[in-house]
Amino acid sequence: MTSLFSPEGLIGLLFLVLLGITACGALIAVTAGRLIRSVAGLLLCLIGVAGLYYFLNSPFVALMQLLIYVGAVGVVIAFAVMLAEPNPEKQPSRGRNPLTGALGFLTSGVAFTGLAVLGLTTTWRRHVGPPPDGGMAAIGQSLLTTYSMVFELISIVLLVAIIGSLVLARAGREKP
Amino acid sequence: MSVLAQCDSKETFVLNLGPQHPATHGVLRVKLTMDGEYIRQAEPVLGYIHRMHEKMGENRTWAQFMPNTGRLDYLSALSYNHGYVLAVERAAAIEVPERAEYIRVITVELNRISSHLVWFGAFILDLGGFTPLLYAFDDREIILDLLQAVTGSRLTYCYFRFGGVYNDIEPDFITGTLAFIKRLRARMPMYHNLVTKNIILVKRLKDIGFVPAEMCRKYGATGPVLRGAGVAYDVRRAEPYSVYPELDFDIPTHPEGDSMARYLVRMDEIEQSMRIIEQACTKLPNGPVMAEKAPKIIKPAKGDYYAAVEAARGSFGVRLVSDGTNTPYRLKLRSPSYSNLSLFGEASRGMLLPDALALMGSLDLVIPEIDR
Amino acid sequence: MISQELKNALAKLAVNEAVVPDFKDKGFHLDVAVAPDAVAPAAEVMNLAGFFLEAITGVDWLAEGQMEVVYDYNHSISPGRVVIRARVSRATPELPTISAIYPGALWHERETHDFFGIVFTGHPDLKPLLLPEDADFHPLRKDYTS
Amino acid sequence: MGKENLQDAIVQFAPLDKLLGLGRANSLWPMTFGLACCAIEMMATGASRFDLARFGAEVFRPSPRQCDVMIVAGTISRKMAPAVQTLYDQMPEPKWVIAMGNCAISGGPFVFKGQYGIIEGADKLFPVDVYIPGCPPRPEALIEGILELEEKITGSRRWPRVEAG
Amino acid sequence: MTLLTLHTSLSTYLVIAAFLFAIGLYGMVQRRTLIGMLISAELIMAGASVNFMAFNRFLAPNPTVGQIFTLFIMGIAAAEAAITLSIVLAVYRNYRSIDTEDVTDLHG
Amino acid sequence: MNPPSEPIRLLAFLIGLIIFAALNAAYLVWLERKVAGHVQRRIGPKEVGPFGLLQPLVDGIKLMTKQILVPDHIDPILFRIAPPLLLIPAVMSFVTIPFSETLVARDINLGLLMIFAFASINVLGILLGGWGSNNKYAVIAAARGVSQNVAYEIPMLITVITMVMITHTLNLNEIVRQQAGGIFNWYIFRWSANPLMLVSFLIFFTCSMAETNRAPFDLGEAESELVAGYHTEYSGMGFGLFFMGEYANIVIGCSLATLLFLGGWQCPFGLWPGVHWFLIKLYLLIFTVILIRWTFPRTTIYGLLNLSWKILIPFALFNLILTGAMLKIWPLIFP
Amino acid sequence: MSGYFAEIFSGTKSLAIGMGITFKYMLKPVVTVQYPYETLKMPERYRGHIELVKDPETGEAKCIVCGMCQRACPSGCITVAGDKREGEKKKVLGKYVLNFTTCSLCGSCVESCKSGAIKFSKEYNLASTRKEDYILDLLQRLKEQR
Repeated sequence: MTSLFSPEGLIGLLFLVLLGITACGALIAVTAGRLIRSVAGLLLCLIGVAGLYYFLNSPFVALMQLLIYVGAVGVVIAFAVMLAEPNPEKQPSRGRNPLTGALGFLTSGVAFTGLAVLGLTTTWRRHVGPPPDGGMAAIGQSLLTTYSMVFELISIVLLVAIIGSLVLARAGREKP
Repeated sequence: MSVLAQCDSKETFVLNLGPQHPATHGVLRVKLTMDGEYIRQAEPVLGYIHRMHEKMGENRTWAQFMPNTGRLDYLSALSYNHGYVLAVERAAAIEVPERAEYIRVITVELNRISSHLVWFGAFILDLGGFTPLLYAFDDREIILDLLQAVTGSRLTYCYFRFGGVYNDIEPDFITGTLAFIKRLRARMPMYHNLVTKNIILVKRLKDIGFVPAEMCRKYGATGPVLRGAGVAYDVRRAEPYSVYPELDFDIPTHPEGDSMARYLVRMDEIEQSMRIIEQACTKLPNGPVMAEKAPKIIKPAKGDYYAAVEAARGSFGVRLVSDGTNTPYRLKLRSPSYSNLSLFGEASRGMLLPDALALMGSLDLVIPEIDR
Repeated sequence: MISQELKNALAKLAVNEAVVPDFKDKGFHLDVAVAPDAVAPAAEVMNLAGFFLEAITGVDWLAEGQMEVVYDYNHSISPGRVVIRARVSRATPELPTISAIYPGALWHERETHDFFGIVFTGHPDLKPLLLPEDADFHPLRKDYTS
Repeated sequence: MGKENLQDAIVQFAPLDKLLGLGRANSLWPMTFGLACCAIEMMATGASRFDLARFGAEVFRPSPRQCDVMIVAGTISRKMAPAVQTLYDQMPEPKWVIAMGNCAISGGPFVFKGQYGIIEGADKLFPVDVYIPGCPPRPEALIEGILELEEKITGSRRWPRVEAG
Repeated sequence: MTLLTLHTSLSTYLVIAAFLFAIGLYGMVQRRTLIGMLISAELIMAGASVNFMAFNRFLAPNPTVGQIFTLFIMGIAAAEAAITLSIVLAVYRNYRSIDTEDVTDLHG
Repeated sequence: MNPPSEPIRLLAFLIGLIIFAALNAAYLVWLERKVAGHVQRRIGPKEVGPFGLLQPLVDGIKLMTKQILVPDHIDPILFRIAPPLLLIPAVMSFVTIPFSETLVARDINLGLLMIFAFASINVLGILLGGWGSNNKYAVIAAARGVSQNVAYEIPMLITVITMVMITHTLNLNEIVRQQAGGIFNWYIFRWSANPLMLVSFLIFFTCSMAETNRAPFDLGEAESELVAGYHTEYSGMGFGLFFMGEYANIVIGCSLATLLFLGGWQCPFGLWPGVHWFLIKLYLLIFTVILIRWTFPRTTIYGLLNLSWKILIPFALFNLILTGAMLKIWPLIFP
Repeated sequence: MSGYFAEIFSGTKSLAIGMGITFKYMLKPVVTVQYPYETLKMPERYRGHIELVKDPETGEAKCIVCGMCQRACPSGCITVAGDKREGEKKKVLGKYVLNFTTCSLCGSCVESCKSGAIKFSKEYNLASTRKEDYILDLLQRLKEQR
């Protein structure tokens, strides 16, 4: 039993806090009435996930998560909300279909239980040896060797995405 | 509908600039119908500082209206003093001694410089630069000291009288004025280096806010706005009054019609005013400063009278209707900013908000003069 | 100054002879009184001659039971002040607008409406300009008391 | 602007009042708010010659939410009065008002029998703490007004009094 | 295994990943606006990423493969967000709504 | 005695950093007001304490005891979390900044990346604050702030990548160590790495000013257009936190410029490195930032985006390519 | 292309020149007159509120209660009243109240005063927490001067 006040205990506590943040953020993200709040929830959740990555020995990915997800994707989504959020007063009045709600709850419940049970009961073939060092060098190496093709492809995807979104957003824009 | 959603190109939203807004220099309200940051329609809403000057004119004697003229346009109060006394002198056929005329010209031109300095500072303040304002105020304080020594007030002068001026100037005033002009001459390059040539300012003013000559004509805009569109109309030359015909000065014009042109016209006008003052100081004759024959109680003959002067913002006109009594029957003040602002709606259409504010700043508005 | 052609054109619209006052005494070069419905044609004439509109104002002649509307024109290249005036009865003060010719007249006419209650027919938007939006009084009428 | 939820200040201890007074008195942020002629003198007061900044009062905030003192500099017309009132209401407590110039004190030279356009004094709209007469007052008078207000807040005057002569 | 050493165990990560995935799924079904669905999709992807990272840390023989996949997911997410933003804009412009049910009307 | 354990050391540093950030914000405001005063040939705060040094204190007291007005029409949650969201990442970024070789809260290998990761979060503070205020001016300001931040992040990151290519590390302390030995080893003058190093520095500096919404790029709070910008509705300490966050960001921007280009804690003559050199350089840069604010008018939003897309990004990209080429070519010429 | 670089260059140069100017001015001495410690001298003609002039012979106010100032004042802020005293031909000043809050400092009163009985004071820094302080009883003030 680790003491709460030992360094290890503090780290454990921090982890619990992160878990809480992640879970709460996710819950807010799907249940909040106003879209902007669910964006805030999503961001909270993503920050939590970044923390989890840090615990998984990859600070690089954690920081990238902050930089890309929170800083870029989050801002883009928040921006989209600002551009097009329907009237907050209007939203709750629209009745949800109870059947959809039940169905959603059921599906997700089944998925969660299934996955959790699967994760907890499977005997994973443990990797022997030291955990990955999380350094950038290894990631860089593999990006430019083994996964260079994927790397190139993702840049093409991004390029296409940029061009596509430009085209989409530009259409119908007339100068006043 | 969310606020930004309304910015979408098919839908617009209304942005209220003012009545208390840092850019409107007082209490102007501009109802902007915006399309994103583009202006679809701009409608100035006036009257927030309507002070009933014309009504007061009908309630007071001719002389008692004098202090009001100083409060119409507090930045160049003396020009307004001048316009009013010119009109009444014309109506009552009062001759003004030459020395008084020269004193009027010197003080009015000093006041014009101080007005342009405030405009300069406030304009740059609109564009986000703070320091030039204080440099301009620094110079302006000296003018105010000079004028205060003569007139007793700093801002809302009530110095001119029918037939002359309130009191004579002292010799210090002339030396002080000449010293000030020397100083300002030396400072002008600094202003140009700090502000006029600044790339950010050039980018913000050049080719922004076109007010072509034809638009000025349609709306009756005068003064630097018109001269910034290339028309050399200046009441001082067009309908010479006072001793301006005896003084040598140019009418600066810039044909581009953009905000930069109006800016440059005013900067050049400061130089021209300095020239006028220098000449007037050397030509200043001796003699009385009040007409001896000026009647104590003014009762102009029945009829209409009009007098115009070139105020710092354009042509200021006073239309008097006298019924032969000691109070005006009707007193109409034609204020330049009123006409200059009326074109804002058309000129700003399709502009971006910051550009429209640069345009508004370059019109040089003084709201009490518009609302009267 | 004022060209002969302009004088002739205005003379056609005038109700009585145009006055050519001494500029030094009066401060304007030509004074033309026209009928209320000739205001717009007169403005058209002035517009073609390249004049700009300085101001529009009203005068309330209570004793005569009339309202006068005064249009001040000026020219920026060859200066010359022309005054065009029209009188309407106090009971039904109505005049056609000239804002289609001079958009600058929009505000001047609104202001005149504010102060005198003179209605400019055809004006797109005669709501109060200088007075509060809900103002229903006309303070520069001579019989106005607050 | 609708009604607003008011919350009390974070710190509120009676013995600290003096310190709070000192803090507030020396950090009077005025609103960028000019109505007429006096506004130019207000600007002149902030300018180099008079330098309102010496008293920590040069932080002219454009938003009423961040201001402590409203300097009513100029004539309040009837059309403007609701807007001025709103600005006053939007300021958070503690707030003060300085009526600068005769117009703001009583309508000034624009009061006459049968006037239809102005409010005869800012104190008709909200309580005024300091009155500065003049048409317009000199910048020194505005500084004096600020000092007067500081005296009102702290209860004592730190600066020498100047006898005009 | 105590509460404070949860971070050393693979199962924790798997459970939280499953949770994120499930809740994203729930949101997918529940939400009716494009942006709401995008948010749910991001949650699902976050779940997948956590899984990858966890396997990478505890199981993978090649210590970078999971991280690389996570990075790729980020790239995809960025592209997705950009595209969605522009679709939202376009849809909004045409239908004045971002509600998916309102967009079924194809007549424009 | 054992050295204090890592969490405790970190905690001590965190507290120190928060105090440092707060004091910095307070006294930078004082400095700003003083410099502004003297630039404008007036005195600035003077009456409160010697040289007006207590001015920030009384301002703080006032702001803290000011009633917090929460307008009706706002979003209460967003409205409240926005100011801390701006301030906390800024304080967190301080963690990796090496004030001297040893005076660093946490000397992590990814320091540079970490600062950018946190810096990208504070945009959210502006966005949510402006949005939460539900005020037209604030919303426009927030939208402007975000587009500005996004636009300037690109040239900034490209420049930083250039620097990383040259230095081969993301560790800030290591970058500074590479600049030992006098002024000509500072990266700003390291012509051999890239002849356009000065341009890189200017790009970086410009971008960091734009990222922190400093004049002439302070469009988010353009007084003459948008009243007080995204903090229009904030009163009392909410506004105070925004203010502090902003100044903390300025300090971080200038610190990074110092560390990357101006040799951090290295002495210009190659002797006695230490924290004082870092602070001197840092405050000189901050002074420049302040002077710039009080000299120039404000740009417009499209002027700003033009600057980024038409000038800074092309130059930064060219720089990147040039650096890459140099890295490959130099070893060939001087094996 | 060359224009592009030229613009960048000249722009940067203009910015540098601007900063040079502000930096130079920063090192110059300040021009502030520190008001409560230092004061500016008001010029001879400075217009504060008006003040009664003492007759050096009698020690009384010079005012002859002609009421000219009261009539000349545009905003009617002067109230003069005289007492008719036994044995004296002229009226004696009994009350001279200036409502400074509506004064416009135009100087009409001083100008209209034939007997030179009023002058401008040099009070330039009035400020008070009470509005009533500016209803000035000038006669009282004159007595207090004694």
